[in-house]
Amino acid sequence: MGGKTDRRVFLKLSTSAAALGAFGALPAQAQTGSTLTVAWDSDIDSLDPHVFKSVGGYAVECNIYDSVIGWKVQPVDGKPGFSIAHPSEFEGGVVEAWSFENDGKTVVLKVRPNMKFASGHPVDGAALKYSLDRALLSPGYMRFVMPRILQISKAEDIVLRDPMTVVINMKGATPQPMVLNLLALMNVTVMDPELVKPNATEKDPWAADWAKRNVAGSGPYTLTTNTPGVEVVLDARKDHWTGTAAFQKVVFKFVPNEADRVLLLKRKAIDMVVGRPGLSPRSIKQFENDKNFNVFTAPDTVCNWLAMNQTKKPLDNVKVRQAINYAIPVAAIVPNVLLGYGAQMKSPLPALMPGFDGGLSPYKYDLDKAKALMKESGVATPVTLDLAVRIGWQPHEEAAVWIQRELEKIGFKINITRQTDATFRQLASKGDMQLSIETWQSWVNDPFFHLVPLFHSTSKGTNTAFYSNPALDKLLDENYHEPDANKRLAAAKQAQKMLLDDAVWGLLWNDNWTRVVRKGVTGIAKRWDTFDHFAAMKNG
Amino acid sequence: MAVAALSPVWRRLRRNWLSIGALALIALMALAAALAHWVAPYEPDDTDAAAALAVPNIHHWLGTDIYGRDLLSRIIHAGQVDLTVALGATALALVIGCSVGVVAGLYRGIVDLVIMRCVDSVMAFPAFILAMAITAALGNSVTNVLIAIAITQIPNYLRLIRSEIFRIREMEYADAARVVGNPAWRLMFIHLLPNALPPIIVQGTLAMGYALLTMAALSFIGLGIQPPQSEWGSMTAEGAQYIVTGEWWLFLFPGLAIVLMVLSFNLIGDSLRDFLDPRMRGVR
Amino acid sequence: MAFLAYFLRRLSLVIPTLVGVTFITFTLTYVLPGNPAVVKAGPLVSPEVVKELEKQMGLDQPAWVQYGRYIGGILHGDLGESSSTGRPVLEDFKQRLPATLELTLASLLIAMALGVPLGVQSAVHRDTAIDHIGRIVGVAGVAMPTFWTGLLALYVFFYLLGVAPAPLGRLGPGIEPPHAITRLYVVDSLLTGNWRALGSALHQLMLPSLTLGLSVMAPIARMVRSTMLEILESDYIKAAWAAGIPRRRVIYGDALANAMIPVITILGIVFGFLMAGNAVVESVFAWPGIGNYAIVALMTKDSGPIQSFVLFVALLYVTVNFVIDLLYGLIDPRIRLE
Amino acid sequence: MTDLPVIEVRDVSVRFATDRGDVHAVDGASFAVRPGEILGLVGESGSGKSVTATAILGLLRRPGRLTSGSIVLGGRELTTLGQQELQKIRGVEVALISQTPRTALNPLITVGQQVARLFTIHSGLGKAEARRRAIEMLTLVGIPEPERRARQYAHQFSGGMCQRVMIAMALAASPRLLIADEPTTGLDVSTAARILDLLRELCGKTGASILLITHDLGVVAQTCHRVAVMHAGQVVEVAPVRALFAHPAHPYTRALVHSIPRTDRTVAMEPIPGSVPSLLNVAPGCRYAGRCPWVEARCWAGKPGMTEIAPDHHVACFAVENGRAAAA
Repeated sequence: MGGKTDRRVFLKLSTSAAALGAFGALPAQAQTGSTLTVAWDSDIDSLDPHVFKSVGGYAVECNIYDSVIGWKVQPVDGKPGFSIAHPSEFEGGVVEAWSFENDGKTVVLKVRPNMKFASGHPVDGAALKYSLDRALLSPGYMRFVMPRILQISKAEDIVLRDPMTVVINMKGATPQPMVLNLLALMNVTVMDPELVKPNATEKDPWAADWAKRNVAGSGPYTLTTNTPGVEVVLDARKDHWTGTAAFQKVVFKFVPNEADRVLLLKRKAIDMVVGRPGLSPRSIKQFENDKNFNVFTAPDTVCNWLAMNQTKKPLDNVKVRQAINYAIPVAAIVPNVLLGYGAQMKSPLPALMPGFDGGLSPYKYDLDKAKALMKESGVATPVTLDLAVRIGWQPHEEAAVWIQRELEKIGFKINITRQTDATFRQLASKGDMQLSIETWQSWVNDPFFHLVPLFHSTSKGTNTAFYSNPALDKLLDENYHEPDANKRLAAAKQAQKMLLDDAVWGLLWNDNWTRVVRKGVTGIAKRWDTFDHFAAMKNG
Repeated sequence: MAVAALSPVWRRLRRNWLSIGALALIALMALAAALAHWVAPYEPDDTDAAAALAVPNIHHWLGTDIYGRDLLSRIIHAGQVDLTVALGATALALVIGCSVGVVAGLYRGIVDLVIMRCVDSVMAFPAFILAMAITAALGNSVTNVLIAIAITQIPNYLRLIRSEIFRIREMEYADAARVVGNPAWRLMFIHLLPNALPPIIVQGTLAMGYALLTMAALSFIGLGIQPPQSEWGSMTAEGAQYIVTGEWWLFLFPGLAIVLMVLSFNLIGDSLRDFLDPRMRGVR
Repeated sequence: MAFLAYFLRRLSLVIPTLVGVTFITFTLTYVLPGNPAVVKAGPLVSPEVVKELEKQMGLDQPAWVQYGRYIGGILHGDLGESSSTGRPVLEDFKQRLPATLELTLASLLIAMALGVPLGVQSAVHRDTAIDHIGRIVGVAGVAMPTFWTGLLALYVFFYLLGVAPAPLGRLGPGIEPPHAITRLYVVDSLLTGNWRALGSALHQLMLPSLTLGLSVMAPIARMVRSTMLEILESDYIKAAWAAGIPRRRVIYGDALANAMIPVITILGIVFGFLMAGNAVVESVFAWPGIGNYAIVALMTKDSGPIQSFVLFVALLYVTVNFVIDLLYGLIDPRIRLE
Repeated sequence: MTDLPVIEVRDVSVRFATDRGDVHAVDGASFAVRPGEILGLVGESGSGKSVTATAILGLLRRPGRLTSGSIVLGGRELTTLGQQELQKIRGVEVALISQTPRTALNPLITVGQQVARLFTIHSGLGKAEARRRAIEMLTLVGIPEPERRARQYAHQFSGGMCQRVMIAMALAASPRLLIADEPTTGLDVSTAARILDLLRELCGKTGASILLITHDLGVVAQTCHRVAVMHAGQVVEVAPVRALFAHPAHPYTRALVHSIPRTDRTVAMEPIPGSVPSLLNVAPGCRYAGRCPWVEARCWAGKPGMTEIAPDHHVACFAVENGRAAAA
């Protein structure tokens, strides 16, 4: 093994030497002080914040729009230049102050004075009201999420109380952190009505076609160029309420291949890699001891689990699912696949989520127990099952091989199938999967917001286990808007217990949020929606 | 009759050591793939964390991948899929192409016109692009890749057979035979077979190479054959990720397997053509 | 007049082919799995939004109505919309086409620059070492999958030797594109005297165009060789030798000029190879052309770009072959004048 | 007729290597063409006439090669010259008129240019001057409307016209020797006759000698001064035309002469018995032995040398040496 390590170090050296040779003559763009160059692998499918399609648009929206409320980030001890958000800590955004009235049924939002859109138009209560209406009613993700959380359904539920104050009249009291988390999403941002409205048509009253490719934001950057497949350029605004960003220009280079992203970083042609996941653990590890880079990493709320489709035999058998949970070698996967950039998952809730209880799970790697459970289940072995992973999701592909080997020891024959992301999603939502490795992150850091799409029997497409438990449904429905925080947390714990007893998921791990950043760039922050706000970053 | 027609071919081939080498290589690969279970040093899915990403060495001749799976064993097993699909696609195209070609040739007129317009339309697509579109439309599976490749190949055989039939119809002895009372179909097969067989054999051999390349390219870009059926193209694509860290064997050897097989089929096809095509006869 | 007749005769053969092509691309889209409305709307919308979109997109109509709409759309330049860029496919195409054209032309140039002399030399020195080497190069060139040659080239010239740049598109990092005239960076930087961009563009173009060029060099060399062999045996070449025309002039003037006529006809086929190779090579080198665009679309089941790419390539292929036919008629006096 | 010959071919042998051994296409051929003379080279097809012409032009290509002999043109040994020097001789000192006029013109170049470029290459003339001379030449060979025709392509010319162009091209650099390889093949009888007349007339004017290769004794009789007869790669008889037709000496020549349909004779044509022997790995002897009515044992063992049986009349035959000719 020693010899092998030496060789790899040597090769690494020789490749970076080669890189220097190739680019020695060219000035590295990343060195120029006021431009931040990042690599990513997405195109912008839609710039309309209220229509959430994929992360490509969202990552850019995070910098050209302002959120209504912000997640407050706090510096991490011992990691200068790095901050993270903590649960239920907020700060002002478009809204300078907020309060709840009427026994928590009414949200009052005070718009920040003297704020301007990039267009120069003022940001006021009317603009906020228009934007909330648009989020609620235009055809997109928010039309699906807002009624569910806020218990509102029509424009009349949002009222302009005075020129700078907007109130939301909810049907009932709603847990405040959940409301604020929703308002902190960039999906509920303010759009400049003076730009949007003229583009509305009878068929398209919210100008969705226009907003898909045009920007009407108040954020610290403006979108200068968008060349799909090549680059996206943002320029800093001089008149943003937070001041002018240190990085005057942000360039997103489209680099579809992870190996190339690593190389560009190494030769400092880019300052960092953004996007999700951007870099796999194996790539990140290469920068861990590189004095030219900082690796910022912190636990996050991304869940990765072995999805077991209960409409497929024998996965409908709880004993089989429990057996699988005892056979999963998580303790080996975390160091070998995640290389430490993640932690074993102990509950269907991520560890950072309110209500999480890590002491409930009985599962640990125990093949004897697993074999015993298989025997108890009465299922005739060997059982042949497909295990699907997404192509290019390196940790999933690797974990699948580990899982395959252990499951075959307890009587399964596992075929690993690799699917493109699109096919994978299609198969999963149609229920054509047997076993698959799934991933999910709830940007609203709330247990019920998290559990309903994943386990409620009415959640189509996202409940990939096709789990159906009336008792759980009832529990989730009754407590979704429970204002009593303690009662709600107790219900969350009960739900976790039910899910663990039923072994709905094969628990795998929670990913860390990680950024590899050129030394000297500071102001990196992890928020619950994971995307970087470049305005807070600077050199030194 | 077909065998008799081929016996001089065999004599010719025997003299050409390069073709013999190619034939041997194909036979070797086919045999190894067929007997992969017994021949391969390891099971293709056997992982070994201790030997992950090993450079080619005495235990793993072609090295191992990130899971410590033996690359040689995986290449041998992948041969099953690659060679089967290539053979299947070629055979399917040959059978359909020849049958439809006979129909077009015999019925002429409107039937021929319609068939040939379809052929023109199919041939208006670069073959790989069409195979790509068909696979995308039908979905990823071994069968669909086979069908896609076959469809792009059909026109070659169809046109070959059709023109051969037209040529025979023109010939006087065909008229004579008709007068004598031989039914048309019998006539066709008596004259068609010996005339059309050699070019079809050449075409088929070369098409094997083409089919291998197309399939590999399809799975390289993520279409077509999916693991667990490891396939040379997708193995190359996987290996490409490790170039940056210097694990060159992971992309090199699966690609080399493709090159060697295609090269072999092309060499044999070329020799067959040199021998069977009268215009080329005696050139060397 | 004779040429006009030739032109019309050729054109009458092309039109039914084009109709057939659209029919095939439509059929392929029609059976393509995945609901275009779902793809357009994204994964996180309610079913009624999808229903609305389906109606709006005419997906509830019978197939032949949809085919009519499809043809109408093509005629109006409406190729649908890409779900990953959110833009009309035509616009994405316009943006990416120069990259593909630049790569294709460079590859064609390389293939011709290497293939023609190789073919000529193989024919002139038939059965000598040159011929054998040419033959080996040809057979091997055809047998090597372009993605593999591309990776090999990357490994050797980029990772090991460091003489090639990172495979990251058309210009090195920090290089501004030259002022857009043709939008082919090499041409534009030449026209505007932007040497920095020219150097970078050529550097970036080096490996992908060599990879692609070498893959189609073999058929060109082969065709040149066989037609040259035939022509060198022809009476007029023998007459030219006997008349004391200098050797270079006989080979590169008389013989090659005549050999180029059949070679031009296979340029159509070569172009087809190039279009197919483009898709793969662009994806290996992250070249921002339409081939790469189509492959990304395949991965995301983005039907608009896929079907448009296939249609576009077919139309281009038919057009190129048509033009080559015309060219053939123009060059060869036997057709031009009769 | 005592001048130095324009070309002297002595003991020339040409072999072609094949998979199955060497083909002895020309075996020790000797003859000479004198100044101003038209020498006919006759023989059946495959007898090595054209190969001999190719050898003279230095255009033998692999697998063919000159294995022995010498070719002297205007006092200069050609067999030892390199291609560079030969190229300067071809078209200038010796020119070829091929047997396929229609295909011997480059289809992509106008007829005028094809003639004109010979003037630029061989005489170093400028473009305009070369063109003027080309039209002159076309006029000389009897092409009507030469200005217009010069702008046309070969496919727009008839066979006879093409041959006239070929003649114009061959004479462009005023060579000493013109090799006319079956110049009238494929032409109708009257056109052929006119072409031959033209050849004779122009050579008379320019003083060029002609090596006229043909299988047609009729053409020989009408056109040539002397004749060399080839059989299976060997020259068997060389004689003045009159002498040859009046007193053919070699048994093969006799058979040839007797096979000519003649109006003044009522005897039926005698076909030549047997067929041209295979030239592959031949035995050392006379190649006519297998067909010869006078064959003797030594004919198989060795090749007869050339003997002068009458002034200027040479024959290679043991039987003739022994006086058989007189008997015949």
